[in-house]
Amino acid sequence: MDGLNIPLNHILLVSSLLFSIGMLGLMIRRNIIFILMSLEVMLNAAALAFVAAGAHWGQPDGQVVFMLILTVAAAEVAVGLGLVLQVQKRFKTLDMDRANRMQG
Amino acid sequence: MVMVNLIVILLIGGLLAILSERISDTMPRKVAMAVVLADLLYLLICLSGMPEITQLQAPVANDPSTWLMHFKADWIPAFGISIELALDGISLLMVLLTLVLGAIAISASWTDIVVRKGFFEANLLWSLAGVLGVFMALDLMLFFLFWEVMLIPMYFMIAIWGHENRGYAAMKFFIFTQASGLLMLISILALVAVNHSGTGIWTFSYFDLLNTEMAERTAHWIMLGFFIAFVVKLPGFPFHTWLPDAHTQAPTAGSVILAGILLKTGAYGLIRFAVPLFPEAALNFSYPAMLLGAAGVVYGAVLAFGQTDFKRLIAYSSVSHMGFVLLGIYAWNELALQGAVMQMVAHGFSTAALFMIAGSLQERLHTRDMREMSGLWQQMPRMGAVAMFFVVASLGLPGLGNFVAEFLVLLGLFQINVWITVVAATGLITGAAYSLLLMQRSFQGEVNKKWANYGLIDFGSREMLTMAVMMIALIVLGIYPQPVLDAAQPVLQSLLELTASPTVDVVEVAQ
Amino acid sequence: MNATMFSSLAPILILSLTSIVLMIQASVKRDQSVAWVITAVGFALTLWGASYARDFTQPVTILLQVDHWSLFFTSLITLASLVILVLSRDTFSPEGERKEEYYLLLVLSVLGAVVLIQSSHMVSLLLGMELMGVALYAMIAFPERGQLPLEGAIKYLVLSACASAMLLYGFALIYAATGELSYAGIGAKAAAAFAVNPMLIMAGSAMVLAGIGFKLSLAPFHMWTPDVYQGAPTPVTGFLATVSKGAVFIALSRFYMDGALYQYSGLNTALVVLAVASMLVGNWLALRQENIKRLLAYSSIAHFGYLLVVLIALAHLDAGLISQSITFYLTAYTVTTLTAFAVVSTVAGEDPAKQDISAFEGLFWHRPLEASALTVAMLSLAGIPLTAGFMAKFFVITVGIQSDLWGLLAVLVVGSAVGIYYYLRVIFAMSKSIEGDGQSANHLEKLLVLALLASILVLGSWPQPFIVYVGGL
Amino acid sequence: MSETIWIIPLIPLLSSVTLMLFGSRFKVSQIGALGVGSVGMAALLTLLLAAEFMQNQQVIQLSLWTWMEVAGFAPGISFYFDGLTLVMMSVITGVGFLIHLFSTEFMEKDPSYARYFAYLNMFVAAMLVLVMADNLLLLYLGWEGVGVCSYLLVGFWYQHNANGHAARKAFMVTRIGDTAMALGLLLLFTELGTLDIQTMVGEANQTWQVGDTVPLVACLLLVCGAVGKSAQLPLHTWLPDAMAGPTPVSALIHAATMVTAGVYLIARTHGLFLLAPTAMTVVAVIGITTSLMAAFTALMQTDIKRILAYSTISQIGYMFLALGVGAWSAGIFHLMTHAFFKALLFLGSGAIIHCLHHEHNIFKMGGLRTRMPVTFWSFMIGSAALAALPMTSGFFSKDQILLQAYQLPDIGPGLWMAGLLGALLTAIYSFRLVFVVFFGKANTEPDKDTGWRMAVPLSVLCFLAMVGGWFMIPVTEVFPVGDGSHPAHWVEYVSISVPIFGVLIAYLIFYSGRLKIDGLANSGLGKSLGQFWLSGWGIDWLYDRLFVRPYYGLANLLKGEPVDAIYGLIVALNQTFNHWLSVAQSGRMRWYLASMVAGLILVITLAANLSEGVL
Repeated sequence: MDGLNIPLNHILLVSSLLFSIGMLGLMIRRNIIFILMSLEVMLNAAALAFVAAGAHWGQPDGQVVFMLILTVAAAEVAVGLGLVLQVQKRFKTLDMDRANRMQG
Repeated sequence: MVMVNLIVILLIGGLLAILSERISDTMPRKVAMAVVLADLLYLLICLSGMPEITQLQAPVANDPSTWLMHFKADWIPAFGISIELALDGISLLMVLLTLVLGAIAISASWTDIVVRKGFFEANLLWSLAGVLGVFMALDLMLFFLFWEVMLIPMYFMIAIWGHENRGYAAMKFFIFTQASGLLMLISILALVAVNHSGTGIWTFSYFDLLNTEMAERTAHWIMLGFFIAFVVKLPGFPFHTWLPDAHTQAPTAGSVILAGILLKTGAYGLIRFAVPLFPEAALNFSYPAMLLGAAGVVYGAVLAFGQTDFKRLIAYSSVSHMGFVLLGIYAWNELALQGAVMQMVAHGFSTAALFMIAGSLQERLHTRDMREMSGLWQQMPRMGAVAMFFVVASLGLPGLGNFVAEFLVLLGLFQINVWITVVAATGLITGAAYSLLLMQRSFQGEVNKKWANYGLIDFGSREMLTMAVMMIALIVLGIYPQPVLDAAQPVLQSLLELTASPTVDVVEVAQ
Repeated sequence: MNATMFSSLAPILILSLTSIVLMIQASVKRDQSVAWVITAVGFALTLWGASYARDFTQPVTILLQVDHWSLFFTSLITLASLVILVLSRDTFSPEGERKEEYYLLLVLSVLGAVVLIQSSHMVSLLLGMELMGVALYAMIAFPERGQLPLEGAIKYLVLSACASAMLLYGFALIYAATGELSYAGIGAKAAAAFAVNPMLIMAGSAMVLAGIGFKLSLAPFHMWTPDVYQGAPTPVTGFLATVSKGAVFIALSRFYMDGALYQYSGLNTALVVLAVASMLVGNWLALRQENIKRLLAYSSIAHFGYLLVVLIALAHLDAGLISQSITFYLTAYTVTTLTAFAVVSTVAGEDPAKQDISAFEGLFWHRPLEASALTVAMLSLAGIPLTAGFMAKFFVITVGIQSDLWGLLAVLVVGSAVGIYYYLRVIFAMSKSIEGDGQSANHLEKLLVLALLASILVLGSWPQPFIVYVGGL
Repeated sequence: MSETIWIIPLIPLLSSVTLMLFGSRFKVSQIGALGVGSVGMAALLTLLLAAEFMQNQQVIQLSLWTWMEVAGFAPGISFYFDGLTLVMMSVITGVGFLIHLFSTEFMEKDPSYARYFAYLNMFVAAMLVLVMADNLLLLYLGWEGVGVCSYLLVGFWYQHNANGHAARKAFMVTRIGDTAMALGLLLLFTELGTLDIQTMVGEANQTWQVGDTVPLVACLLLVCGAVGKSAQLPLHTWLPDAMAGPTPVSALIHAATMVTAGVYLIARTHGLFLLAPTAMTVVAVIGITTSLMAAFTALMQTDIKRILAYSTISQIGYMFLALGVGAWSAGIFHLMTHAFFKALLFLGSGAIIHCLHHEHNIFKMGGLRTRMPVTFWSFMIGSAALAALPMTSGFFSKDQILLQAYQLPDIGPGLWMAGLLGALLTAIYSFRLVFVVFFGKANTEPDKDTGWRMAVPLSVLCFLAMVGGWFMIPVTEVFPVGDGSHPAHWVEYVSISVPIFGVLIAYLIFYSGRLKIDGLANSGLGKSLGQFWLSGWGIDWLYDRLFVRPYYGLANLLKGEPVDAIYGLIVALNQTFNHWLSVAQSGRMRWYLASMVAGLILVITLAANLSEGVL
């Protein structure tokens, strides 16, 4: 609308970059905390895309979904951190590569 | 209703057999025997009450009202699936064979099975019920259901009471038959779908599907699905490899049912479904099918010759013999078809008997390895004599049922293709080779000292009675096969008329 | 919103109410048996609610679509949850663990599943899926001891969150392309959006597919499945396998149908590849698996591969037969899988050592009921006639044939043939003649197993009433 | 009588079945009485039948029931009786009866006495069916039936592996011929629509011209069967081994009756052969070649029974020669006289073996002339007949054959000369046998002489072997009559004198020792030739390498079921996939993530592949 008029594609590009960074982080990080952080990045990439799309279409829906995503991310991370505590307690490590009791 | 009752009696009999084990240890086998004999008796009584039985009327293949019996009830009307059973001459022959061999199998299990007798007899009865269903079902879905379900009790019989390598054998048997069954399922559904798209009606009834119009290519592929399923069961080369393992590992009664009856369902399926449903496609395919048959005859015979395991040898002989059935069916003329039907019946008896002998030997010697036998005639002359009888039967001695069968197949086949006939005829030579080798290695030859003090017991009266039934059956089939031929004739006649088509070229006999 | 809408939301409302009651109960006086009863009553009422809502089928706001189909599945997953509830009572960790929260989580998860089933909008889908998922993480990690549940939970959490991110991003792209968030809206605008920028909508749909594919454990998004199945307490695994997957599949089919995505050949190709990969990978992985829970995990991968065939056929057939097939398949699958997990749960409990196939040896002779049930369940999974699984496969093949999907059918045959092997292995192990202890489950569980067994057989041998019923949905 | 001829085969059959079922409960004397009595009864009935036939010359056709009826193929269980049948039946029941009687003493000590007579009776029944059959299928039944009985009797003493081997060899080799014959049956039915011999021949004459291919093929296939059963080249190898059976069995089956079934078959279907002159030539050539080959071989054998076996092969070769040159009745005549003298010789050798502790080697015998007079005279008469010395039965029959062979255009004289050579050899080896066994010094002491049950059959057969040549066999109605011309007298004289010359040679070498052949025999060529003849011209060796071993090798090679390897491959493939995928299930979350990402990329790539666009 008024002010900055950034094309949708550019924002989508940024958000996809963010998404990729998050994915990459997931794949290369071994520490569970960093993994959770990468997840946040990915979710936020989606959120960004929503906001941008909402702006593009001139609808509030994008921002509504953004709020929802924040909630979801919070819920995921809340449960996630709870589990992290338990992981530290029971596995004595936060390295997810060592948490591989089950395979085959 | 009679046909439903026949099956239900066996199903309930199975439950009774399980329950009766609580009364006494020997009760299940008696119950099972009583149930099968009652079933047989019931069928005979019902038949004797029918005027047609004396003069089997010619059934029109696609008109169920002309059949001996017909029963139809809704099952899954949403898809036009019904419980449709019907009986004509060929089904009747197969049903009778099933019940008689069923009784024989129970006799074979009399002392062979020592653990969980109730469950064993139940499985036996249930597999008989399944086979009866296969022989009588004329709704394709119902047929498929029986086709698959009869394997489960059979699987248990092999897996629980089988010999040393039972797990492998049972698994192989099941996977071969199920995988091919899936192909048949797809074929059935495809056929129904084609019919549906043509007529707008969902129906699985054989009678409705008989004249389904379809493109040649479609028919060809659908037919192949049926063909493979039936040939696996037959078993035809090169789908036979489950059979030696299953036969060898199964308990005696299991082998009897497998070889005597279960294999016949494959042949029955070919005659009843694979060819009539797709006359042109099937007969265009007759040349490869006959080649497979001939290959089976030769290959089975050569492999039988190389075996050292008594039961394995017989198993391969079945491959060889069923090759004749395949040849007979795909020669598709009355002579050859009659031969195939005859072979189904005769092979049922001769092989069942040989398996019983093998089982008796295993029970006594605890081995099936012929290298450890030799000279058993000395101690068990009755068994030896009986074995000799069935060995010469299986090598096709004129005067016994198998000869009539093989000769008719060859005779019919000769009119279709001379060279395949020649190849198949070598089966008579190689058949003699392995049959006699079997005799030589087990009952003849130098007396093996190992068994001298083993206290081997010759056949007793129960066993002799069982054997006598089969011997008499084979002799009667051999010198007066006409009742069997008469029973099958009208059916085959109508099938031939049904499939008679100008586009099918009959290969002229080479001058 | 009007009054009838509340009526049509009856199941959701009842479930929400149940969760509140449970929370209050837990804060007033902790008693897990009371919580159990409350949950059971809640589920029973939900069932009633689902039938009650049948008279009020309508779209409820833009978010939810209450129709007979979704209500049927609401009932189905509620029933399944009841089964899980029964199994959960005694089986896992009887010593000291307080399970009030577990029941609460269960109710919440079911609530999420119901929302998911009824969703007709991306937001409700997201809400339902996350509600169901987050509760599930906690349920998986519920046992206080042991590393396996925790490992399963953390893996599921991370991977699931990743999948959610994919899903969301996909939605964002679709939204960017169409400006719509409801399925119907997407369906209406997709064609135009496709014409403008096909890449955007296709990439978005593909990402949604990937996200949902994860939840359905379609290959190559399947790798979490065995670990989570094995790690989770057995009733939770059962829940995951039936309720969670079933609900997600319904959501997928709704999205796919209402969004009219079946008309894009690229997406169809992607689905075909996923289906083929799932059918093959699932069956191959299960081939020599020793742990029965992992085996069932792999089997479920294959089964959703089979089911995908039906969805693919959407491009060729009208929706009637398709939705009928999906309904039948999922019902049969749910009943069968529940039976299997019920038996595993009562026989093996939570002891990893007892979950090996070899631990089931001789089961036929000392626990005939459970062994028979597991046998029938295995046969049903293998698709042997007279079982529900056969009729399910019957539907799939019929649909496949009518849409000329011969390649997929060929893979289905290969997969099923491989499948027979490992299903039979279980049966064979059970039939071995080994004497074992004659310990038995409690009567409730026995009754449950019996009922499940009966329903597999009834669905398989007399499916006509059910087919007619499903046809009328 | 004409309505009840079916009783004749039925009697021995019933007796056989009775012995099989209840033999173990009977006393030895009862078994003997039943076994011999049944055949005796059959012989008696045959005699009555013969008497009737001699009066009215009535051909009997009798159908009991239709065996099977399928699509126009309706062979019956039906019998046909004419002069040829009568000759065969007389030989079977008559000689059979004598041999049965002989057996009662010969087999007395055997524990399986009942089994022996059961088999032997069964054989007689099957053989009777063979010769009485009205159609080729029933004939085939008898044909195979006698084959099985032969198998059972050759391997009668099953405890020795060698016997079992011989029995199987006998069955297998003949089975090869039988299968060819079965194919012949298939061809004949397909072409002519019937297997009833009389109708068929009639049809054949309507359908075909002389020299057509189809009758030629059909005849050659029938010849294959005949060659197998009658132990002619190239399927003769079983017969010498078949001597493993009890000697009376050799006499009955492998000399007098079964082995001549081939001759009977060709004679019975001569109507077909007349349409295929080439086939007849083949028969003649096979006959004469076999005859010479076997005669040379017999010259070198040391086993008394093997000598006789090769001699049998050789004599049947003469019969084939007769058939091949169209001397049908001469062939059958020789069949009959041969049955007499060869049964006599075999029984005689049986007596020797019986009294000499189962000694078979002729060079370990010697000097038996005085010790076993009955046997000696049997042998003298038998050998004389075999060598076709004038006035013996063999003389008349063989003379007829040679003279008719001479008259054949083109190859006739050649056949005649070869036949003469055979006759010379026959005389030499048969008298070699006599001189070695009965003259010279005794090497083994007999522990007994023959009892009456052995002596009576020997004597009766002696009589028949002497006078059999004067019998007129009633086959003039059966076969086409020759032109009655005779060759030049010198031919006849030469034919007569050659055997005498042969006996002389045998006398010089093996009795007086005037003619020394050691030098010749020990020379390199002589040795290898001798070895070659001894081994039966190396045919066994050749077959072993050509057929038997390759078949065993093939069976061995395939034993492991190569087809299963295909399925094994499928299984292995599945296992490999399973292995790879299982390894992928490493339990590492990051790896799982990687898979998901890969999947994502895959799905996006596929979905974004827009080449196909909207469906």
